[in-house]
Amino acid sequence: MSEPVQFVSQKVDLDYKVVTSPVARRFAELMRAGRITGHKCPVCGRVYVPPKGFCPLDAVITDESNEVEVRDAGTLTSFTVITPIQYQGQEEKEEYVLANILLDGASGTVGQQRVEGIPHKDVRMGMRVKAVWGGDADEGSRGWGLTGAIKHWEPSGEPDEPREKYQDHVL
Amino acid sequence: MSERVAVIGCGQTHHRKVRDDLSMAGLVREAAERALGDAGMDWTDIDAVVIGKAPDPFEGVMMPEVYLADALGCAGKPIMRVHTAGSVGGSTAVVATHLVSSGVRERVLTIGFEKQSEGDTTWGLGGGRSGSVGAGGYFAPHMRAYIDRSGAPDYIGPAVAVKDRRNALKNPYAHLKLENLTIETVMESPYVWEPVRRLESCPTSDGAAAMVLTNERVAGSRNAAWVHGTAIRSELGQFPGRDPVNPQGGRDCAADVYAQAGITDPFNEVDVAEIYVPFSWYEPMWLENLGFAAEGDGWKLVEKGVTDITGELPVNVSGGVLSSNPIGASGMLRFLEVALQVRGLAGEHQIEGAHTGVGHAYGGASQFFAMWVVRSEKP
Amino acid sequence: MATFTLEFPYRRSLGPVVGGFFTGLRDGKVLASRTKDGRVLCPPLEYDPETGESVEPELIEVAAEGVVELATYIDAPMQKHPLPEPFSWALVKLDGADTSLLHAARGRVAKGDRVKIRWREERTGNITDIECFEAV
Amino acid sequence: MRDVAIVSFAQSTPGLTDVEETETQLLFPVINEALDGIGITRKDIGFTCSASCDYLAGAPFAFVQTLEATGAWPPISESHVEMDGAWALYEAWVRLQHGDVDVALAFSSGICSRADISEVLAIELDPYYLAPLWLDPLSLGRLQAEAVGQEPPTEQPKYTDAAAAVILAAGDRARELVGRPAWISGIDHRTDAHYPGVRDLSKSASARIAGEQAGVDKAPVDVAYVSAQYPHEALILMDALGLKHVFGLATNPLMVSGLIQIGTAADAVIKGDASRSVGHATAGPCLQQNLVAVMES
Repeated sequence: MSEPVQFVSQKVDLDYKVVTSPVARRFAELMRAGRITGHKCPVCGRVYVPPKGFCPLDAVITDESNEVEVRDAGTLTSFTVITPIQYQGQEEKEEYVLANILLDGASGTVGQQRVEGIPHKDVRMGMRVKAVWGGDADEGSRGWGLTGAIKHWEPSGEPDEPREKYQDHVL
Repeated sequence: MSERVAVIGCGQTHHRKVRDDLSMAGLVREAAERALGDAGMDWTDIDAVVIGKAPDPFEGVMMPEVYLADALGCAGKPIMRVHTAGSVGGSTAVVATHLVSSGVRERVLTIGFEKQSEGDTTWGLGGGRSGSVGAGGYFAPHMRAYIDRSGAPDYIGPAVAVKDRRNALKNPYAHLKLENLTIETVMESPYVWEPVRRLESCPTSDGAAAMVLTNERVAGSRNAAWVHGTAIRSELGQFPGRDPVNPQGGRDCAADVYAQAGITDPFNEVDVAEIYVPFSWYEPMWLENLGFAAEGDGWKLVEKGVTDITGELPVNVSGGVLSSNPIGASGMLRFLEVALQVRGLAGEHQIEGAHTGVGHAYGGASQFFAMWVVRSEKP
Repeated sequence: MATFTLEFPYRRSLGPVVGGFFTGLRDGKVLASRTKDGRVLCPPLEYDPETGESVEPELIEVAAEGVVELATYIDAPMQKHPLPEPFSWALVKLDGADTSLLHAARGRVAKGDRVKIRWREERTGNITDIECFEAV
Repeated sequence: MRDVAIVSFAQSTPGLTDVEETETQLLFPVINEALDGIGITRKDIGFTCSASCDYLAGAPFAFVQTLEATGAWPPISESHVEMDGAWALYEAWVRLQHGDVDVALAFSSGICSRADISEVLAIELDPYYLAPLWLDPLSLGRLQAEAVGQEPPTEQPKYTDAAAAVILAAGDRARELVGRPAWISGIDHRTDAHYPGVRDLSKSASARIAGEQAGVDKAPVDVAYVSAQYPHEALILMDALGLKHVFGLATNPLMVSGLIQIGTAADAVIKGDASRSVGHATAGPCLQQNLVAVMES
């Protein structure tokens, strides 16, 4: 007799259609055209980037008529340097910076953005960054982030913003 | 509340990286049978089960309460499944409390579990895609903002990591047993999600927690922890200007549960607190959020040793989430540990004379909160 | 239409009862658990499904053949089903057991038929060590 | 026990499939309609309970997204079940019995059209003995039909996309909100053992107990909506609940079906088409888990 069986392996593989909502699809199309857009809530005036198709604070549905364009530059409000954890399917191997960025013209940040072109130890809150375009435009956006049209962000060289500018925009 | 609610049974597994000796049913049953044993009951005494766990892809079983129904003695009985992300263990206990307080059920078994070793949690959190940064990667910018805002010295996070691991050495159920940890060794451990170091992060654990809740009639003269208040809050995960460092939902949740328990000065009226701290910096952050310290002052309590096991406000004397993290159970363990404390049954990590305990859990983007206050006497 | 495959190889620890059963299957025998009141459960559960009470610690052996309690014929199997050609799902009460084991059965079987386990040649300790049931 | 009633119900267009919107977008107008119908706003809700399933979405935390449909700011008292929305309704009912709030919202969403449901449902089965066999819902449905001596179904149910919302209110608050509240005179849920080989598939013991506890048989029932996706399931449920006629599911939007059946039954009372109605939800293979609600005028 050999050893008792202690474990089994079970492969769970399920296929899902990737469906992009009309709001996200239009956002991605405009991104491919080099334009970052959001929806401005008709009640509170907050600009959501990417657009959600509604303002969750006022419970108001928004659409193309509420569309506004924002700049492809902004202020880094907080960040982390990630040491990627390896798992099946993880393609990230090297350390990288992920930041939350308050775009000029948006009311809130876009989260988990890659920042490059600067040593990791020099990345700081309040730093001004600009988009580096030309990534693979990814239609499979899961509803957050900026799709792949922007490769990453890099320092713009403008002076840092003071704490008052970013501290209310941690995310 | 129409019915007073008593915790008369507490049980937990020995939490480990891999409970390779148990099936999923075996894991939940180990905790449940210990809770039943503590309550002096057996499976047939239970009226209803409320079970909670985090996302199903962690174990690859969809709605596992379906498969676990009879493993939890539920044939012919009700079982419900709660899922509120990291706060789920707390939210699950709150649902169980309401089942008893409402008079709908008399003897409720509540369970939280996770068998993280079956799958990969970072993979699961990323929906199976590349690029998942796990919970630590998501929360790291919030911790950085706290450090920036409060001006806390860099050794505060490591000090929490050392304290909780030292406490875990007194808890036979705790997963991590790190002897001789010092602030220096923590600070020398590598960053995973800078500013968070590996030794400032929770482990991934297999484990389960279970409690038996009942009403005053059934509790009789048993050694019970009496529930003096429960509260839950949810807030939108992301909107312009939302503050994840000191979230409104956490403040509201605390205010609500303190009001129910008649607590006006939490720092002085609470004897022991179990707070959901998966990454070290969340101890000072939540001390402020839950009203134990003024905004910006949480780290000073850590620095002065106030939250040590011998301090004025012992926090996570069980070792906390930093020492054992079966996610779906982690929140319930916070609730359970304070129940043990006010029952005087915490063993080597017992706080002498603990009378009022606060249990806390949070989840999602620091947007789901669950709390309870338990005391050694009835409300 | 873009698709995404959510895929992961889960590694499941089994514990003494499920593990004992799978060890038996690997070794070509069928084990069952016994409730405190003597019911024989196959496949073995760790608990009495009626009450939740733990089963007796020792597993006992039952036969690798038994009677079909319930079956249904599948004329167009899914790709992931155990057999590629039309087959039956059958609940089989193995001789010596009081409950039924659900698995695929070769061809068309019906309630009352006697069937036996067809063992997979390469067995690893898994429910799929039973390739299927087939008529005795 | 407090008197608690369903005072409003709304659902997305029945039979939707291949929706392009997110679950949140699907929910948004449905919750609006449920609120608008009785002239209240999100701020009037004292407790919210949602229901959804990560394995339908293929990503974790479906409920984190759908929370946005509630406008949870300032923060709200909210919970979530990874079950059919009927259990969210049950949790809301318990909270109203607990007594600290008077109005509660239960909602649910599910998009089935992005997944192969025959495979998704296979992984809710026992992970050691059943899931590796990829037992699909049609196979299980056929087995149960054989158990009751009925013709086995040849096609799986049409799994669709839906969102639904129900508003509950207690006592006088319910009377203020609607002319004919659908008072929940009884609600209960029960489960059977999981593995099909340990129970009698020709019956639903758990539905029978839930029906008895909910008091289905205490008075005549005008109309009953059950979560039967096959004719034989309707027969088993009629037997378990002691009903002579039931309406089953035309299509099955998972996670939402049960809430829709209960909401529809409640609506019959609210609109004056019935004075006593029954709604039913189920979960698990072969009607393993069942919830029964009785509504009265």
